[in-house]
Amino acid sequence: MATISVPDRPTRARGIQFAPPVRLIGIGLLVPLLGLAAWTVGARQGWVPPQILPAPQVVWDTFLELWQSGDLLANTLISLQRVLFGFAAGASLGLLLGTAMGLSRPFEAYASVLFTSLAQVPALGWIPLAMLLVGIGESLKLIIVAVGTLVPVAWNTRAGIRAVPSGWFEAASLWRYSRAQVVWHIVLPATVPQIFVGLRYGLGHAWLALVVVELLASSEGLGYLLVWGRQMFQLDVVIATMAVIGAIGFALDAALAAIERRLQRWQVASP
Amino acid sequence: ARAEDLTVRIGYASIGAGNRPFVGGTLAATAHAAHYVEDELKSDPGVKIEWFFFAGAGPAVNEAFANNQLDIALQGDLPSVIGRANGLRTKILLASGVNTPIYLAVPPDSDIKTVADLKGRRVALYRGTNLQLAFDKVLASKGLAERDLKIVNMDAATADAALASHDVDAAVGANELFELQKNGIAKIVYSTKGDDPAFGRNSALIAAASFEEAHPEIVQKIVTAFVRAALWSSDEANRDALFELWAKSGYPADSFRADFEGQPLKFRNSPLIDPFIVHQYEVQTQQARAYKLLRKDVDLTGWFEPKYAETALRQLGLEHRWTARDANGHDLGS
Amino acid sequence: MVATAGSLEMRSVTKRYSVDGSPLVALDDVSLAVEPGEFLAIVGASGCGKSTILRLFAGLDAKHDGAVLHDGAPIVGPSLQRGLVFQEPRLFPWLPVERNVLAALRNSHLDAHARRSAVRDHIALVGLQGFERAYPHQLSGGMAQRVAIARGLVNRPDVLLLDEPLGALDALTRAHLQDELQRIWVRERTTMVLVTHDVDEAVYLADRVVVMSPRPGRIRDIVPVTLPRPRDRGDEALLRLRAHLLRTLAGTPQHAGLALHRAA
Amino acid sequence: MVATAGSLEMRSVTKRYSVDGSPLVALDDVSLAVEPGEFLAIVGASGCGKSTILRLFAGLDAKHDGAVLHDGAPIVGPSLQRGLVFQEPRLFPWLPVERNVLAALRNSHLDAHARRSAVRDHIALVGLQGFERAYPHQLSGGMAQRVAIARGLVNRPDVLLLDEPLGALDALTRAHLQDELQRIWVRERTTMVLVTHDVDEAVYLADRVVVMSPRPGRIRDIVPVTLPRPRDRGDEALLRLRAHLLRTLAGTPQHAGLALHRAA
Amino acid sequence: MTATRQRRLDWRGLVPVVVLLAAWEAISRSGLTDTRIVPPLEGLVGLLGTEVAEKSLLGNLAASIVRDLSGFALGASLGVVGGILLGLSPLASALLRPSFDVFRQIALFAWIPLIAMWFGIGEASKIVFVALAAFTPTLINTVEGTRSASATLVEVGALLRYRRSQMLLAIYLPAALPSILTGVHLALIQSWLATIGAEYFMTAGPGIGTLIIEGRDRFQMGQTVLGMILIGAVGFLLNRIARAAENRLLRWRTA
Ligand SMILES: Nc1ncnc2c1ncn2[C@@H]1O[C@H](COP(=O)(O)OP(=O)(O)OP(=O)(O)O)[C@@H](O)[C@H]1O
Ligand SMILES: Nc1ncnc2c1ncn2[C@@H]1O[C@H](COP(=O)(O)OP(=O)(O)OP(=O)(O)O)[C@@H](O)[C@H]1O
Ligand SMILES: [Mg+2]
Ligand SMILES: [Mg+2]
Repeated sequence: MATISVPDRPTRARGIQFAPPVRLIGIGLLVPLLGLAAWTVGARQGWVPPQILPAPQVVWDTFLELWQSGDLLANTLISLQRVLFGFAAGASLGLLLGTAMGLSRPFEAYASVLFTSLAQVPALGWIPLAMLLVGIGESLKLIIVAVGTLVPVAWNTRAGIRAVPSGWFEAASLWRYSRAQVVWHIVLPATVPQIFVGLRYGLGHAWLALVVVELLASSEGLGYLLVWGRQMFQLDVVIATMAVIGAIGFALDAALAAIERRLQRWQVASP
Repeated sequence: ARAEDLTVRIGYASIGAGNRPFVGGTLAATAHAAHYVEDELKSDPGVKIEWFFFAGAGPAVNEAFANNQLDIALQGDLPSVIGRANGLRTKILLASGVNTPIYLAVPPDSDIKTVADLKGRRVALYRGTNLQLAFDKVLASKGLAERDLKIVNMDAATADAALASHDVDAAVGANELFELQKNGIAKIVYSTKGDDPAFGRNSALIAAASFEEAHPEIVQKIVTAFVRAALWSSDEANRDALFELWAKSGYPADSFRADFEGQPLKFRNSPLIDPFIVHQYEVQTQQARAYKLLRKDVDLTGWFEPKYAETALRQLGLEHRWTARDANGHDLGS
Repeated sequence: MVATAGSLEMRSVTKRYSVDGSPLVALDDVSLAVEPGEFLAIVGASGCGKSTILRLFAGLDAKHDGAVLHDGAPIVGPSLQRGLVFQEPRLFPWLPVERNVLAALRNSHLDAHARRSAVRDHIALVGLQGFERAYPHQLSGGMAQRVAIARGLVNRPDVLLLDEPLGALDALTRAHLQDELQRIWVRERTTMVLVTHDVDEAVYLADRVVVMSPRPGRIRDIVPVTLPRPRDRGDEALLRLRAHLLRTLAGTPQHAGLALHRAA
Repeated sequence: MVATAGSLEMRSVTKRYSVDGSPLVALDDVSLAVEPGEFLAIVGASGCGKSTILRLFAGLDAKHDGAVLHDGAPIVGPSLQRGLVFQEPRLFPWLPVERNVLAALRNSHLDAHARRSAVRDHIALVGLQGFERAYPHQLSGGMAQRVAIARGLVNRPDVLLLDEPLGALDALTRAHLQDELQRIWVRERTTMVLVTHDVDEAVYLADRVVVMSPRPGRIRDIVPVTLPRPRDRGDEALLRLRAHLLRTLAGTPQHAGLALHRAA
Repeated sequence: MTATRQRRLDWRGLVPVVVLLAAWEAISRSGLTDTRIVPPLEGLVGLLGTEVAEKSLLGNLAASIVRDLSGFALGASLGVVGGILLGLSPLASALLRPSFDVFRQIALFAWIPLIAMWFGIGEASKIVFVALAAFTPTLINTVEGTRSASATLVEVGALLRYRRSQMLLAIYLPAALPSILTGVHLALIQSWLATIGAEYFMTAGPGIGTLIIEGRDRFQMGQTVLGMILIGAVGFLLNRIARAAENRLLRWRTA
């Protein structure tokens, strides 16, 4: 599945660009504001039927209502808890597996065929099987989230280790580093950027997998709230929930990015 | 009439086993499986009929109406009310599937014997469908409410699997549960059959108002076709043939046989929009509001449009084939 | 031959690489002995096998024909007694300068205090005081190479192998570090093997200069430099030696033009 | 002053960069006139602003004080009449050698046939026949630089600006290309401005050698080389000029050691 | 080793696979479990035969793949065009990028209700959903690639008096190509996931997703496993094709 990795870090814009460089702070707000205005006017003028697109005011009221009733918070906490546990489990396993495959050629020779084959089945594909095996309880959610996390983390860890320049290993062997010293002082720091790429992917996948299982089989959580809104034909609930899902995804990603920046101070200033 | 090219899109808020495009249990299912509508429209070669079946049941039908992708659909009472509450412009043309019972199934070794035993247990229920309101009423009659149970929201197929894997302690559903009972995966411990008639659920044929206004003559033909299907489906002589026809849905004829056990065919295959049905929809609306499934009051005035059904009955000379009932379910006499 | 501390020897060494499946002879039957405490320079065209010789002495590559010995014993792997400064800096980008130097001492016998002062001294040696906390990406190429030299020296090995360590430096720093190398060598009597492109540098520093020719890598000539130290860069004898070496190099197939140009 | 084809001029040009927020004066009040058809060399320590001068002449950088003129007209942007060979090859990695050279002709007035033969000739000129289909990553640094030179020459501009084009080459190829440059210059009377680190190269090729000093970038001296061509690399007068230039360079603050070393 | 080139198959890789299959077979024959939950392996082969022969498995597979590729083509091409726009125009980037960055954090499947609502019950919804899945990674990587087109090469273009269109075609696009292809590759993976997802959550139609749902509903693990294997196999194949295309288009990068 996620057999390639993309460093999804912002890079500085360089080079000659077509338009003269503009530095308009806050211009990014223009589009959402215009969109919101169009949405408001459109809803008020009845350009789109409310069951297709409820007015922003309605969505906001629904959001407040869900918040005040505690439904939103309760469901959010449940989802967060699931995603964090599942992610923790999947990421640890993925790191372990990726490290083992990266460091040991024989292990990789044994494991890679099975791993690559299983990695081809998206998290979603595992749901029916997992349902048959463990039912629809909490363990299902954990397993699916963990599976979604595991693959990109393992893959990137392995690739990261493989990409460590052999020159550093040579330097280490000159200074008679032990195997443990090589792993701890060279492999680990050299692989941190790639591991983080994997972790950020993993977290994205975890969040996605969670929404999927909750859509399919749950009576709580944000995914369930979406389904409920859909069944009750209340798109305002759906949109309010999507906003929460987006905000949490944003926050989780930003948190990992912040940790990454801290761990990689040595890299930030590089051109 | 000028033969204009028109495709009439008819939806059905259910789907067969394994997503087969066949269903059972209502006169609309008969109309589909035995091509009543297509036959009725033979004289209009420009008109095509397209059927859609929705695993997502009533909620999915609402989405399709909102998208202008359906002209006519069979849909349960609660989703129709939800659709109307959210501004869908529809007309109810004909009853199809009235007094449909709901069942409660539990694993064979379960200690649940009655509805009252459900307190605190995990129960599979597809929310937003007409099962939900019917079940809520049953619960209320035993002094319970949804929050006293742990309701797990899932569609029928998922619920069957969950029951089999003991992921839920009970499942609320329709006749497909008989199949599980036969396979020894579940046993049915409760049915609304024989209980308060108000507990049953109802569904109806509804049309997009815009379609009804634009093509009254086509609507008339379609309704007439459905009435013909109702006639055949209500004939006790056809009992076995009817269940066999419905078995195209992948649910065995025996399930339908058990489902209809002890009830005359015409009791559930009546197309009449009588005071009982209208009242049932009113009750559903009030209860849905009370259970907070609706966020504002819904006005049902003008929603029912019985004139097509009446015309059809008159044309076919069937004014007295089915017995109309008053709001309380008593026969109005003929 | 009696082994003495810091002697190196190669006996009939042939080293082959395979490039895209076809074999490439990097060293062809090379024999070379380095006396303990000797300063040996190696010059030769690009690709003639200079780095390969250093790698074999360092113990980084065990697959070869012939014998490679350190104090008479076969070299089977790296040792802290043989330091190597690579052709490229190979710094760890995640460590600041001082910790990059410290990384070479991880398995040394010095205590923490001695390590710290060794690191400090060697950073000063290469003129990088004030840059202890800088990360590699904040250094110029020349500065990075100086860190690498400090890292190679800090262990104070018996044998120091230097692969064009001064190539990236500007002339001033280069002259300064040449003198420093010579000072260290005089003081510690370390055996040094220096690979360089710069004939001036070779004759200024070395006891003997090995001239190699490429494809296959062979030793073409070994030129002793018997001038006393400290040497004067302008010394007539040195200039004559330089001219001689350039002529020898020019004789190698790849460098027919070099002598003409340089000697002009 | 009457404008003649191929003249360049800088009048009181000051160029500032900002480095990490603080200003850096790359060129400080520099005035310099290049006659049409002249061969001008610029030497100076690293960072003294040599590349900056070429970039301003090329029209790559319009933000500066003072005037930069080509044939008397202000330079506002690049022109096909002024070619520049960058300090690094800057090849397009996705194009094979011949198409890299052809890329320079995209907006030329030649027809397809003339383009093909121009490309072929210039690849031969830099000695890369047989490598037409090779991708840049398959070339050594020196070969890549030769492709860049071919690309700079193929347009046959009135003015050719060369930023250390021969730095990465081995001595033989270097001498060959110096002679080729000279041949082209003699034949086409192109105005050439050559930046180099190599004083030998400067005196061998140029009509005048500009010596610059860094921080801030200024012209320290302009040394005319009046020797007739073809010149002999071993000529006594050339060697005297070389020694003079090295002394001048040595006087610049950054190069106190260079002269010592080089002149030795 | 980045596993780019298929080398001689290492037999060691087959060991765990064989062990797993053997364990499966042993469990299914031990009689300890219901054969509906752990069906014997030969049953799977038989099932494959019946599904192909009687239930148009191939038709379903084809329907899924067509759906996947249509959505992918739509999403990826929009992503590339949008990415170039955002990458080259600071104004467009300032205007649109923040909104995009917020929107892309909404987990893909959370869009299903809205998309179903807006695009209805037909194929359109599914294709829009698949396109959305393909759009995001393509756009991000295209922007990245266009932005990081080396300034030094852009200067060469300026020097050679390239017009805007020449700059775009001869410099920005090829420079961004590795990045774009990475994005397209990711998009291919994501679209396949989304295709299966669309078949799960939107109105039934032909498609391979239906097979595993049916297996679950009917409690036929064999069918579910068969479906998973097919999904995995198609994913694997798409991946291989993408990688081969990448290697071909980027020959200039590797020796
Ligand atoms: N790991 C390797 N695999 C294949 N060939 C190699 C390898 N290392 C070196 N070679 C080849 O062996 C020959 C000698 O290489 P070596 O690095 O020793 O040359 P060198 O004299 O150090 O050159 P330079 O002055 O350019 O550093 C060259 O032809 C080189 O291409
Ligand atoms: N884009 C830039 N931004 C900031 N500073 C720059 C930039 N380009 C050059 N400089 C600075 O301007 C000064 C002159 O640079 P320039 O490249 O002209 O030097 P040079 O003489 O060509 O040096 P070298 O011989 O190393 O190529 C240097 O100090 C350099 O750091
Ligand atoms: Mg070397
Ligand atoms: Mg420069």
